[in-house]
Amino acid sequence: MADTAVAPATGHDAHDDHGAHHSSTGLSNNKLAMWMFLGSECLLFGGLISTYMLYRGRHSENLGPDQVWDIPFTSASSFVLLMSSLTMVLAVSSAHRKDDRNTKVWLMVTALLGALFVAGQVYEFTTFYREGLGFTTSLFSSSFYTLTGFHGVHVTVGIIMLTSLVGMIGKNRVPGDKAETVELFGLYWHFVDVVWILIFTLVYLIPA
Amino acid sequence: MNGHTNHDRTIWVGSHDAHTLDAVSAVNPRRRRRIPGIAAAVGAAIALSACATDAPQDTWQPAGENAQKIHDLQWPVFLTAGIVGVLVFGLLAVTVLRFRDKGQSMPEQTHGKPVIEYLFIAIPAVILAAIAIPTVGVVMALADTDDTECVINVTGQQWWWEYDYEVEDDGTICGFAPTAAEAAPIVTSGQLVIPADTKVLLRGTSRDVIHSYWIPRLNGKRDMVPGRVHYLRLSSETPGIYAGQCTEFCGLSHANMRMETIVLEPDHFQQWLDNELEPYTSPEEGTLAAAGESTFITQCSRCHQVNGLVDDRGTDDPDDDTLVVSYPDQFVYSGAAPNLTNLMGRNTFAGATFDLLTDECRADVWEADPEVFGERYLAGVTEDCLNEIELREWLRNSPAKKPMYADAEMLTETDGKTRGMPYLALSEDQIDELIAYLLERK
Amino acid sequence: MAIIERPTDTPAVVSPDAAPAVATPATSYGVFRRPVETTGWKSWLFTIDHKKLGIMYGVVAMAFFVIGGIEALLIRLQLAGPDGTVLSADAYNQMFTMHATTMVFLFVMPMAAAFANYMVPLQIGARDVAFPRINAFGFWTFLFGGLFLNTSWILGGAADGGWFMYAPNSSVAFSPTNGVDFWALGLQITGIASLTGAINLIVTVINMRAPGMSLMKVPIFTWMIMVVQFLLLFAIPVITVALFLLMFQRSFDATFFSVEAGADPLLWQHLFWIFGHPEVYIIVLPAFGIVSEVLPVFSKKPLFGYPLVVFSGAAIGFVGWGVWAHHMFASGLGPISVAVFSVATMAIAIPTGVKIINWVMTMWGGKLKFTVPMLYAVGVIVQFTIGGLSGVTHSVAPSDTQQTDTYYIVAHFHYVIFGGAVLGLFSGLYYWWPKMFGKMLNERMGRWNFWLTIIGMNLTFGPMHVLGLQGQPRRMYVWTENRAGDGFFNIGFWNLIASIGAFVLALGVLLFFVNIYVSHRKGTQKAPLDPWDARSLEWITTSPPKEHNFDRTPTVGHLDEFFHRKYEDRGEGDHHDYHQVATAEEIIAEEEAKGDSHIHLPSPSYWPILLSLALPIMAYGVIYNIWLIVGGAALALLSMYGWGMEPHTAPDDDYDPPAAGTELEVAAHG
Amino acid sequence: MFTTGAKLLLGATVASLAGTVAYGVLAEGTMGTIGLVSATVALATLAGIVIFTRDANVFADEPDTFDGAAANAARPGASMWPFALGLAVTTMTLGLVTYPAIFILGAILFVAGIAEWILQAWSERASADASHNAEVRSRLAYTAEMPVAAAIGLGIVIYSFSRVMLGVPSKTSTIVAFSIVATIVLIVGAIVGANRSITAPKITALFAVAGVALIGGGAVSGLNGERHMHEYETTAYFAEKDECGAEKTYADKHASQTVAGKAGSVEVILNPDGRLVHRKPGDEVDRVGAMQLPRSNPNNLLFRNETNEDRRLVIDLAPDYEGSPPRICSMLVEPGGVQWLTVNFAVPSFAPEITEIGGYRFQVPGVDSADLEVVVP
Repeated sequence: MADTAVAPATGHDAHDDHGAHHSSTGLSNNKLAMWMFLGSECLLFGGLISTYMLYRGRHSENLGPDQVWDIPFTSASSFVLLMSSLTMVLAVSSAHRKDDRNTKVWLMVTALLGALFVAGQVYEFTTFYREGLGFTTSLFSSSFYTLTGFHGVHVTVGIIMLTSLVGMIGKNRVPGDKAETVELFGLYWHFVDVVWILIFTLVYLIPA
Repeated sequence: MNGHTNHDRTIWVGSHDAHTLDAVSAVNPRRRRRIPGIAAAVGAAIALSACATDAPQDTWQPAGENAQKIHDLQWPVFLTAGIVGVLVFGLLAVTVLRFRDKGQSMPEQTHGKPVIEYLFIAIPAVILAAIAIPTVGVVMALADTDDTECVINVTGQQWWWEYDYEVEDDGTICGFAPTAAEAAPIVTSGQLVIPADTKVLLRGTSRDVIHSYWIPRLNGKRDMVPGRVHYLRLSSETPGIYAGQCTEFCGLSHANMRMETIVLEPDHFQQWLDNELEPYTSPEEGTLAAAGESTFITQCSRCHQVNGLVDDRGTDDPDDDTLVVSYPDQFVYSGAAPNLTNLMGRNTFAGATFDLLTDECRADVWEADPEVFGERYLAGVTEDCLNEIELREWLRNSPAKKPMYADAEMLTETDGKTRGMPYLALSEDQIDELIAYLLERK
Repeated sequence: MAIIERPTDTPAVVSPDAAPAVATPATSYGVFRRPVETTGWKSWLFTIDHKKLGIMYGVVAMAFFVIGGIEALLIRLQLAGPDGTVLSADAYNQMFTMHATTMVFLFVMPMAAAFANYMVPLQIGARDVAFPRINAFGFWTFLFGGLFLNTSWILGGAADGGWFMYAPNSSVAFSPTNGVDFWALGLQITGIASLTGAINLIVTVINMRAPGMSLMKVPIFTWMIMVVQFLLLFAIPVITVALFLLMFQRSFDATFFSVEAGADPLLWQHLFWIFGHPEVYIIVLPAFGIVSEVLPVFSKKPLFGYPLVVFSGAAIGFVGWGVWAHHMFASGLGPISVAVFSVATMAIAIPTGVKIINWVMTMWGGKLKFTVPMLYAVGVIVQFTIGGLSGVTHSVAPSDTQQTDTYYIVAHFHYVIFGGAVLGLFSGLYYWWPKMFGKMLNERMGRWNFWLTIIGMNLTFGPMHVLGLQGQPRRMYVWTENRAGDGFFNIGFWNLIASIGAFVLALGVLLFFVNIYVSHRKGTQKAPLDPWDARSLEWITTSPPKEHNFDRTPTVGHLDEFFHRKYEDRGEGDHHDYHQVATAEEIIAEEEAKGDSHIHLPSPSYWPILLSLALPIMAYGVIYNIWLIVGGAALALLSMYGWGMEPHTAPDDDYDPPAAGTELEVAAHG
Repeated sequence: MFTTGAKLLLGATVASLAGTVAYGVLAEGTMGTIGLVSATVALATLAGIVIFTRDANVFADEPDTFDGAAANAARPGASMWPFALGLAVTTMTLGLVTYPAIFILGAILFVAGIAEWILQAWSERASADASHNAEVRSRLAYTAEMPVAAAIGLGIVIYSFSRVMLGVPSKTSTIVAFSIVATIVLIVGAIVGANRSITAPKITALFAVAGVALIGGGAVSGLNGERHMHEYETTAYFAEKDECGAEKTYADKHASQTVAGKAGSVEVILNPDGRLVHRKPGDEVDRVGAMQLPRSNPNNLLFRNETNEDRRLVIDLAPDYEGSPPRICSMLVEPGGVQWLTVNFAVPSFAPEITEIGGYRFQVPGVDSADLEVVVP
């Protein structure tokens, strides 16, 4: 999504200045596109969650969800991910204040918290695997790993984007509006967090 | 077309006039009429064809209760659709004829009249509501299974159907008590035999992929999905053969997965039932058929079950016979092969794809009047009527006759199990023996 | 080129003789230079110009149309007589699977994308789409995805499970070749293309409209394209999930569709049709848009009930989400679901009917000129109405259990897709050809083209209604005389007619290509600026448009802006008297004169095509070797970062020669 | 006067020498030593030649300089890549005689070194302006360096930390460790954010220390191995041990009781009077007689417990039949609960081995009246 928009068609010399975007709606193209993308992502996770909900009870003689969950641990890691949303907000507000230093700091903290979350997921998966729940063990396990795995990949991609953004801000190579770019990454990050809350509630908390 | 082309002038004159295409607008008006004309022709063709031929799977010739319900619902819909079509095309034709460019002045630049627009929303809405109400009623009526009189299990697999008749709690099968033998489940394939005037409930599933059971003249189709049990009501008053075909794409030989439903008068059905339950009799010693029995045991019985067949080879003690039980799931991926106990009581084989009857004998049975149909069907396949050519070809090399994944080496993903019947490398003598043996299976 | 210095005193319609100035670069970046070519193959490979991309979409889609057509002809040859031997069962199954996949994903959708790409920015008065590089990425991804899909033919056989690819028939045990893997991954790739395209066009339409163009003044084609993009936006992720499950099932031993593990095969059907039904509207709505553009132009009247047509398009889009299970009436859903979906399906006929009636009413009272695009548009009304009415007959669920999976359905959707979408696209081709290429397509040839197509399609698909009602199921590699019925007009007769019709149709389509050749021979004249007396914004520029589309961004006051600039109503009260006050040339010359002098356009880029290239590499990796995935992923990462850090408009010194204000726009085609 | 080529060869020589010594001391084997010594000698010779010829460069003080000479080109900047490349070659050689992992490490270094070197060389030829050249280089280099750096950093954090957590002795302490690390990250972030006197070098140092600590922790945990994790026994395991009794087993802990998508399934119901009944789709009533199920087919059944106690469903299948378990049992199902069960009957019920065990029968341990015959034709 890191494309920079064409200046919308108001076509006067004033708009050659890339900062001054002007569009029919007042929203920047990038932001609108990010919203659209997230809308599409909703259906992606919708499909995955539906698959999981259909198959969560299908493990006739094998491990079921309620046997392997470690709710306290997952709660802790969910909390960490939520905290990262907070630090992301701090990063965005620093970016709006044109405070590059703190933007970088908070982006880095967000990325680290995200990395901790993913590390927690790796830990959790390893535990489940050792306890006998492989990817192909049952329909429940396949759909569980697919759903949470997709989410994990989203977080991982987000972290790589965040760290790269830190690097790009450091080297002053962010094309276009810096604050807006940080904000866009923030949108994505919040979305991934919200999806996790949904997954945590549906998959872990609501008893099967 | 040639008659019209002379009206086409040079495409356009290359001036820079904004209206350069006036030249092409002079078109023969007769051409306009073609569009509705073609539409009308197509409509007429459909109407015509519905009663023009006697296709065995014609959906417009219901012969069963549910098919009739569907038919009673669908023809008014077709009619309505036809009338709407004619009206729309009529309006279009009038428009095209009346308003083509005859040099009139620029029309008013109107964006429409709300009244007309709402009217044109209301009209289809009313028509569709009129269709929707009976539709819902029929959907519910078709799903009603309260008054079932007979349950038969149907199992689809690549590329044939298996039927098994359950023994009810009261010891009857399909409401009929066997005369002589004790009731036991009956397993057949290809041709489903049901009693006339009986509300039969098929309970279907599948062993591999999704198949669909469809006897157009008796009812609509129903997918038979592995892991699920779906049901379908069949019933008819008229004895006869009703043809059908698997309609959910099920792989390589989808086109060769057919089935028939045989409707028999209750008496005839009783006869059929008793015959199916008759104990197995071995062919007479020393006949070709007896040799065929041994060949069958060595070559076929691993997959194909013949109920009551015992293997007495290699033992002198007559009481030490072993019941021959087939284990198709070790050789065939779907886990089943047709039960051949009464093969010659049916008149098709290999997924009802090929006829066991010669063309003449086939016509005798298939085109029989309802009154005589039962007798002719129950006569089974006699030696004179046997379609030996195709049966022989089949035994010689079945995958060549009907495409199947029969080469175990290709099928690493199925643990070497074939899908469909493999090539068995039978000798011509063995084939002779088998045919003699199979001829007695009825 | 990124920066266009347009000398304001010279009208650009008149191409200047002056060759572009050649300057020696002060500095050269060598391999690091951004691509700047405006001619030659590089200008196409690295272009981000929506018009070039649109043309490429069209050309590639046409190529796939031919491939899909050949597949169709082979199918019809096989079925011309009983027990056909042209194709083996296996080949036939691959053929119909790939025919459908090719036509839907590689022809109709990209062909609509071609028009959307080319016309939407022009229709809303924009200089390009919102994200030109993403646009380029979308095209290349589609192309590579399509090629990837078709390489399965030479790599062990194509997919053989039908375009709906029902589980569990798509599992490795039932489809042991790699065909289904190619299919799943290929669709995944083209899905990415569609998704990026959708986001791009939505943002473009919402955000980049010319001043004064409120949403209710947006040309109807653009409107329909926007509805389609929303459908894509929400439908693609659903099929993505399904395809991922399928891929995990086939490549990584997951059990999503293994019944032994307790799976429910209906999961696939639901996921597929939740995507698949909106897909139907994705296919047909662009054509509706085209027809709604063409009819007013040749009726010399505005579109009847424009707001209603817009809303009914949107309504079709919305309701289209609630009817997916009508593809599953025989699948064993409960009677309640069946009844609900049956009624919902009927409801969708209402907005569809609204469109048809509005089209007829647009023509009513007009001044109709039957040019080739108009013929095609009227053809759409007729053929689509037939398809729509046959659709109503099987929205009645009980009736559908007799018709589904028979040739009746084949007939129905070919009337809808060929009669609706494809005829509509041809209408668009004839209508916009002079705009896109500056040459008119030959009208006489076009008429032959049209009539052969119409006759061919009715001969081909008309008899299929009969075949279906007589009980011939779909997807059978042979039919047999045993089940053909008696009499002359039996199944055999209609099959033969359909096969003959297919070749007539093929001939008709062939004529289109001949027409292109004939119309572009040397010596054919340039098309006039406004050959059709058109009404919308895309005609207020040269043909073909300049790279920057408009010299000055037009200001819009009316729905049919161009018409209102050309004509003035001098009547009073109810009396109307339209006078032409300006010609297209005058209007364009005026825009020219007041044009912007310094226009920044985004620069071409290597990254989109590189990123697209990474996708099929990864896909081959999934099938053959994990290291290819790693390599592809590395290329993808590299391209994404290169892309992310590249300014969308290159600094002036990136050019060779640098833009020094001496360059003039030279038409790319002609 | 060390030119680029000389640097490469010298680096390789030194590394090769070190490798030879190390190998000679640590490992025994004449062939390896001979090979490494030869390599060292060869590299040293080449290095000597290159130093002598000064990389074939032409210098300004020589009389026959002309405009096009390489010497007139801008002087290349300092470069670490030749050395890295030398190191890589040696590592690869070392890897060949020792461990493949070392070879792969060397190969990666080699590829990266070559790529970076080429990139640098290209960019230095772009113009005479060094800062401009750096900009040019960064255009391509960053695209590769940034994701690689981000991915490596991320990988280290994720891998090391998950190892640490797996190594922690108990589940509770895992949660504590996790929370502590997260809190530290937050607090440090807050301090750094608030205190502007903390400069970039300090932050870098902080990261370095944290990184080393994490890698160290990960390495230690990795070497110590994971804590023991108890593998859950499944009901299949119990069926094998013939333990499908009425009492609760480990596998029954928290067994799930709901199943989505029930339509189209055959149900086996333990009704309140303790009898097993069955119901198939299309049936309106519960049936008590024998239930017929197709053979060789994965039958998906739902077991529904309508009694007031936890119950499980058990069925004996063909003994010793290849590919099918001798007995299948469900988990303990709570009152009102449902359990999914897939049963595949490989042999018909008339087969001798089945008639011997009295046919197929669904039973419920602890409820004698529950007995449902299954007929498999």
